[in-house]
Amino acid sequence: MQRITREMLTSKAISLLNDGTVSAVLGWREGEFSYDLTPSLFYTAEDIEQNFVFNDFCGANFSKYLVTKTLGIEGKILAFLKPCDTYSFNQLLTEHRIDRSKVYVVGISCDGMADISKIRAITGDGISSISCEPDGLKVQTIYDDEPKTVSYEDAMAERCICCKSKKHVCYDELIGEEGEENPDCNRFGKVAELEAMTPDERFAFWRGELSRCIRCNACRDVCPACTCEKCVFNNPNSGAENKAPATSFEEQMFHIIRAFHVAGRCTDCGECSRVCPQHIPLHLLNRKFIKDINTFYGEYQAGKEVGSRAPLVDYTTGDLEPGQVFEREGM
Amino acid sequence: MQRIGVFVCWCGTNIAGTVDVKRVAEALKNEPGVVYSDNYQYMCSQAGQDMIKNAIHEYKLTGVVVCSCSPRMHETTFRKTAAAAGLNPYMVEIANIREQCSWVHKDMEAGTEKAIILGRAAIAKLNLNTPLTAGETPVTKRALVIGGGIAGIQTALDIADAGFKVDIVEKKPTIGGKMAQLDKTFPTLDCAACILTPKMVDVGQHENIRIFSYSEVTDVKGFVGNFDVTIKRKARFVKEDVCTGCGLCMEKCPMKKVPNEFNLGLDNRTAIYIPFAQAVPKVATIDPNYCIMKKTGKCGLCSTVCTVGAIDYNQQDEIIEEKYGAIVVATGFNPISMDKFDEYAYSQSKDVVTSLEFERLMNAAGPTQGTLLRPSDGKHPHTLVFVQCVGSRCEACAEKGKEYCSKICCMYTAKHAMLVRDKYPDTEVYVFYIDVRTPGKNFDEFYRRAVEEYGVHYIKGMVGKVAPEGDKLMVQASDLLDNKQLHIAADMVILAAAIEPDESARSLATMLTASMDTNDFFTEAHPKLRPVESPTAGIYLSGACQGPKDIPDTVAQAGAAASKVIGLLVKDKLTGNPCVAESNELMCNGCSACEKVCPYGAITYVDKEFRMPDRTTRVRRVAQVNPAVCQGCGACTVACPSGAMDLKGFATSQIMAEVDAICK
Amino acid sequence: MRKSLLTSVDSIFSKISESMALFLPVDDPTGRANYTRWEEGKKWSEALNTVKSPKDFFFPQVEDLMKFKVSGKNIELKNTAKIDEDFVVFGVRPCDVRSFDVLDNVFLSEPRDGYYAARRKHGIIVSVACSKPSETCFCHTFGIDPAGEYGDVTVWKGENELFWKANTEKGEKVMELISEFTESCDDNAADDIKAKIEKIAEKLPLRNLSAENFGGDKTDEYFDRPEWKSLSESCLGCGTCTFVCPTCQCYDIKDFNTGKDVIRFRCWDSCMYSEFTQMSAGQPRLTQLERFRQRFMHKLVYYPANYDGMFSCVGCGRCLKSCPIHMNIVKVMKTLGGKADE
Amino acid sequence: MQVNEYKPLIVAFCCNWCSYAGADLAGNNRLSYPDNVKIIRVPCSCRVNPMFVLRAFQRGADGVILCGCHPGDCHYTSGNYYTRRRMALLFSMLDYLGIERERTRVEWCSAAEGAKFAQTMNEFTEAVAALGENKRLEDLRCKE
Repeated sequence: MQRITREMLTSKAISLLNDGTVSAVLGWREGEFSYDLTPSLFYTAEDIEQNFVFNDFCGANFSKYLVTKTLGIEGKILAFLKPCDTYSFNQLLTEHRIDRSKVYVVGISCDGMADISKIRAITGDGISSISCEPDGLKVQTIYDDEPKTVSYEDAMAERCICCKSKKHVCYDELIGEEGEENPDCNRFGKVAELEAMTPDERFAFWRGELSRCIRCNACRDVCPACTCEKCVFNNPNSGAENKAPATSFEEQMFHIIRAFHVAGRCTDCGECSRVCPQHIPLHLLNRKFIKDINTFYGEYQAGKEVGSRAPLVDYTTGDLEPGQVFEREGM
Repeated sequence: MQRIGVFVCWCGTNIAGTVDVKRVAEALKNEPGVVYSDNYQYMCSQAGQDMIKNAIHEYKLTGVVVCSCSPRMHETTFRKTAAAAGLNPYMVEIANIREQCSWVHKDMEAGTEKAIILGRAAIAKLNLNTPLTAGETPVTKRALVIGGGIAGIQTALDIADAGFKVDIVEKKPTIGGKMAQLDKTFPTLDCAACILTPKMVDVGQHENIRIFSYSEVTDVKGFVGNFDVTIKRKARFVKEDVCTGCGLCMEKCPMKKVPNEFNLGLDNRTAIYIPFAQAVPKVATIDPNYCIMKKTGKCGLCSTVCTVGAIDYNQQDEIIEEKYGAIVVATGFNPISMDKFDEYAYSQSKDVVTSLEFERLMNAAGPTQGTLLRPSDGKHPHTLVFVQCVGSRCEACAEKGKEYCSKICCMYTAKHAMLVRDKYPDTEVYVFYIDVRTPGKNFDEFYRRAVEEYGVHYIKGMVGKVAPEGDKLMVQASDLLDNKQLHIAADMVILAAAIEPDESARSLATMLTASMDTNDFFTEAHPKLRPVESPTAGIYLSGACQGPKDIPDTVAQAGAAASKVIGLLVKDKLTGNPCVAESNELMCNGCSACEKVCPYGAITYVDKEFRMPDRTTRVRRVAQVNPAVCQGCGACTVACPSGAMDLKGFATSQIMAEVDAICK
Repeated sequence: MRKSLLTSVDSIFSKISESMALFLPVDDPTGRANYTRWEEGKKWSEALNTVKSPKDFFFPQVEDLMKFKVSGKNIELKNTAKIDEDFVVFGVRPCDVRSFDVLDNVFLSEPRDGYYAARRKHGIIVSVACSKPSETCFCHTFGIDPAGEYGDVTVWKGENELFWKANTEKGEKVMELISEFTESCDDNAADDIKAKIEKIAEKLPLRNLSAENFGGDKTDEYFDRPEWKSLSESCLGCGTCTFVCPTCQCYDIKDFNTGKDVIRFRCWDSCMYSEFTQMSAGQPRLTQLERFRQRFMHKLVYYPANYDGMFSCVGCGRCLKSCPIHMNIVKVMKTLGGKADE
Repeated sequence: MQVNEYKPLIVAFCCNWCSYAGADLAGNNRLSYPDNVKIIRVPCSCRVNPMFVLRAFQRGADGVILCGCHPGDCHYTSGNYYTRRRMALLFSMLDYLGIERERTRVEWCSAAEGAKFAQTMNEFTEAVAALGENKRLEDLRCKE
């Protein structure tokens, strides 16, 4: 359960709207069920009071919206950013994609968000309501008379379980307690597991995963690092364009190039995996690059500092040779 | 669709011996875009070139593929041929079927197959070629020389003599640099001042040269032919155009205990000072760190005695901005600090000196008026030990010294030893060395004279320790040739300190976007073929800022840099290499990735208004490539995530077409 | 009606696949079901439905149409599509079966799509009634009965038995093929199951969602509604909804140069993409709002206008589950349709 | 020893200033290497987009090798340093996806190293030949 309450956010949002600090608020709008919130702009106190929601299903990373939403608006947008969102926000500032003066960032502490598919796996389908109670999520389904309780631990999204940091790297104002970085988050555990497999096993693993790709582009379009004016995969002149994974090669290429393009820029927010309708663990590709960068070139966390030089636009004369990649890992 | 002509060269039997050229020409006839295909014994011959020209006219060719030797050999030739026939020279592609085919393969069948594939790749690329025209930019006919040592002086004089305006920026109050501090020069033993000061005067009087002494470059913008440079002229509290350099103020200045940097602190100067008698400009400078008036507001003696009223205690730094077509870096060197070499007791004994300090001690204008006296007690030294390679060639001790050879130490040490023995035959002189390196005209002869005529003791071996004991310096060393330990009670120890680039070089390099090596020496555009140019167009290198050098080499390089600058300034317009990067502004995100990888600083960003597809307008930050600065490496094209950046002549689509054609 | 033991289902699958390809929902390691070709060891998924809809069988995501072989300056044409074998798709839910009607209207009316028609001709659909609908289900909004008879064969799944009913000649053939595993039973044998399904369906949260305010004559009413702005504002334009949708039928035709020949293929396209139907003069719908509106107007207004009031949504709920920002047709209908009631 | 009949297709991207010249030198000195090595000239190894590498595999290459100036000798001063990072990460990723690591290589080869060029190509071709055809990164549409 979030220590931050809806009221803390709505009262902050309304007061900032009323005193003219901001002209719009980027928040979560109520859905049909308890878990299907939609990121949305709120312009009036009335709208906020009626429709603004904050609960354990506010996983969406708002940073990317600020690229476009700050353009067509007079004044500032209030954005509620979780610690992980602030990394993406910083990275976008580094790449000059957002005008900082157009955003009022309210950092909100985060206790980890819930993953509806994990809940569904426990309670079964037909979820009619979910309420966030101190002892867990009370899930009512149409098949049960009594609600089932799912602990926050069991419901927590994978990406939140190995959250790299509860500390905001950017904000104008903070609501809730500031957390700490978590260097022991073991977010590379699964990557290491894959690395330890034989190439054949790895190939089989990824073939199984990537073959499910329907090339819906959700991973790309939700990614806060993918803000290109024109993506190479949409550009007929790029040589990589296609609208469907016509062959296994294209499945591989799409995901390799996508990960490569965000290598050194990916903040590891995990949105790609969250939105994949086929639940392909795409973050494992991004994390491989992050892990390699950390091992080869020293620790680097995209988005930690505005203006930092990404590892792929940097070098040292003593960098390891591509041929040493495998020696070094003792592979 | 292109109309391509394919010309397969036999190169006598060089190609035709392993490649069935007729079959190649025949096979390539059917490739898309090809309207003509033929073969000939020597395409590069006049007859071969005429064949191309005629075909261009006859078949209205829009492009030419020559299957022949390496493009590194004859690409230019065939481009000229095409141009002569009215075709854009960049509509020519070469398939390398000699060096990379016929010469490395023996089997006729395999060679022919490969030649066809290479030809096909060239055709595939050419199908996507577009005519390229090199851009032109005007040239500001003025050069900037940064650093006023012998390198800067020589470069400035040579450029000025050719009729171009030159400004010298020198951070010290006078030009002259290290050479002005030297006593004699090897291997001729002529007096440094005697050959340098006339040049300094020439510079001071040259109508085409301006000297900004006591000044620093603070910002550089622009590119080859069009640099905008900001120069800070530090306040010297003396009006430069009024001061006559009479020196009266120095006589009267009550603050006389300022360490004299010109003599490396071996004696003192006044707070208002002219570094040395032949300084150019010969203008006094007030050292605000010591001036009593500047520090307490009470004194003003110099102002009182100055008959021309040149003193201005309220003078402020002045910022000037000037345009230049070329910039020469001549920032020189310094001996490294001896702090980390305590085994030689440099900090413990005044009688352990560096070679540059020794120069001053031997110099008639130095603190001892040229009489060699020990700094500690002013006594005449009898036993002198020279230690070579102090901090040079330190492979194992990179954190202490430098890995490279400082190049000049062997020769100046021979000079010092010789001079000492010549002036004071009662002295014993030992030189400890790793190797004696004497490549250079008359260098080895010079060194042999030191050993043979002057009886200098050259000992191969390193000094392990110097320990002051009473008024002696106990030198512990090994003689590697005799394989024994030596103990010498010396009166003076002279350390041949390694030299390193001036500390201002690093920040300057950043301003100039000129690259440096790990030792902070400026990198040349090519180590052999372009030794006086920086990879950044319009930036030239003169003297020790590029690497350790002696005076002859420095002067030679200074002249070479000048001639390169003259070669640039003499042009009214610069024609660039048309194979440069180009940003598609509609696709550019403005993320700065390209800017960060560009080694030439060719990419800048502008905020530009765009009409969006939905008919709104939006201001976006987009990259722009300066074609005059871009050298066409293509690093930016890969750094760009959206593919907005492409390289003309080596476009993404062209390379992919080649890949496709090869893998067909 | 015939019945079989639930335990014999693998034998039935085995029997069918002896004579033709059999596809059915199978769980992947992450617990998500997708249609997979049956082979020994593959287990029929318990999941309500597949991530990707079965429209893939008749209107594949990628389909080669023909090849051009270029030799010298000649071009040779080759038809690559080879659709001449029967296949069975087992486990299709009623909503998805209805989606084939939606696609038939488009692809089988003139000009008739030969590729689609051939696949429809050879495809045999075995529907399975929905004994465990999800909260995202709203098929009844479009008049679909989760316990009803759809496809060539309908199957009702009981505790220990499966009840089979052939609805077409093609279906009869399949039933014949597996007759050794089934036995005849009363035509009312599945009524209990049907009643149970109806009872649970009444509890569905979207049970009362109605499409009556939408239809072919409503263009003027909805096109310029201001709510489109807020509905579409957070749409990422990713196209996930269109790719999981069983009724979305837009495609693009492209050429792929393999170096040896050129393959002309078609692949799904999405009206959510900014490059959708791009022409030399640009694209007709310039903003995400327009693209977003197009998708829902098509499903609720334009399609019914063209095909006798039939909606091109079947209420399968896939988009509700997969939209990264949880915007969907239900929210659109409630936002727009609600107002029309007032 | 039985010579492998199978001839892998090798695409070599060579930078204009060092490796392409090194290949020319191999030619000048008549140092042979397999004819299945096909060279594509690029101004600098840093011009090679990972997409080119994948494209080559897609189109039927069995091995892809990048050759550039030795680190520190880049004609453009820093291009090959970027190549080094990009390709280290790309190759590591390909390996992570289970694609044989022996199919990709970066080799620095100067204009003076004709012998090294030929030797590298011989070795690389042999290594790729030992793996057999590229199956894991192939595009079936591009196969006959």
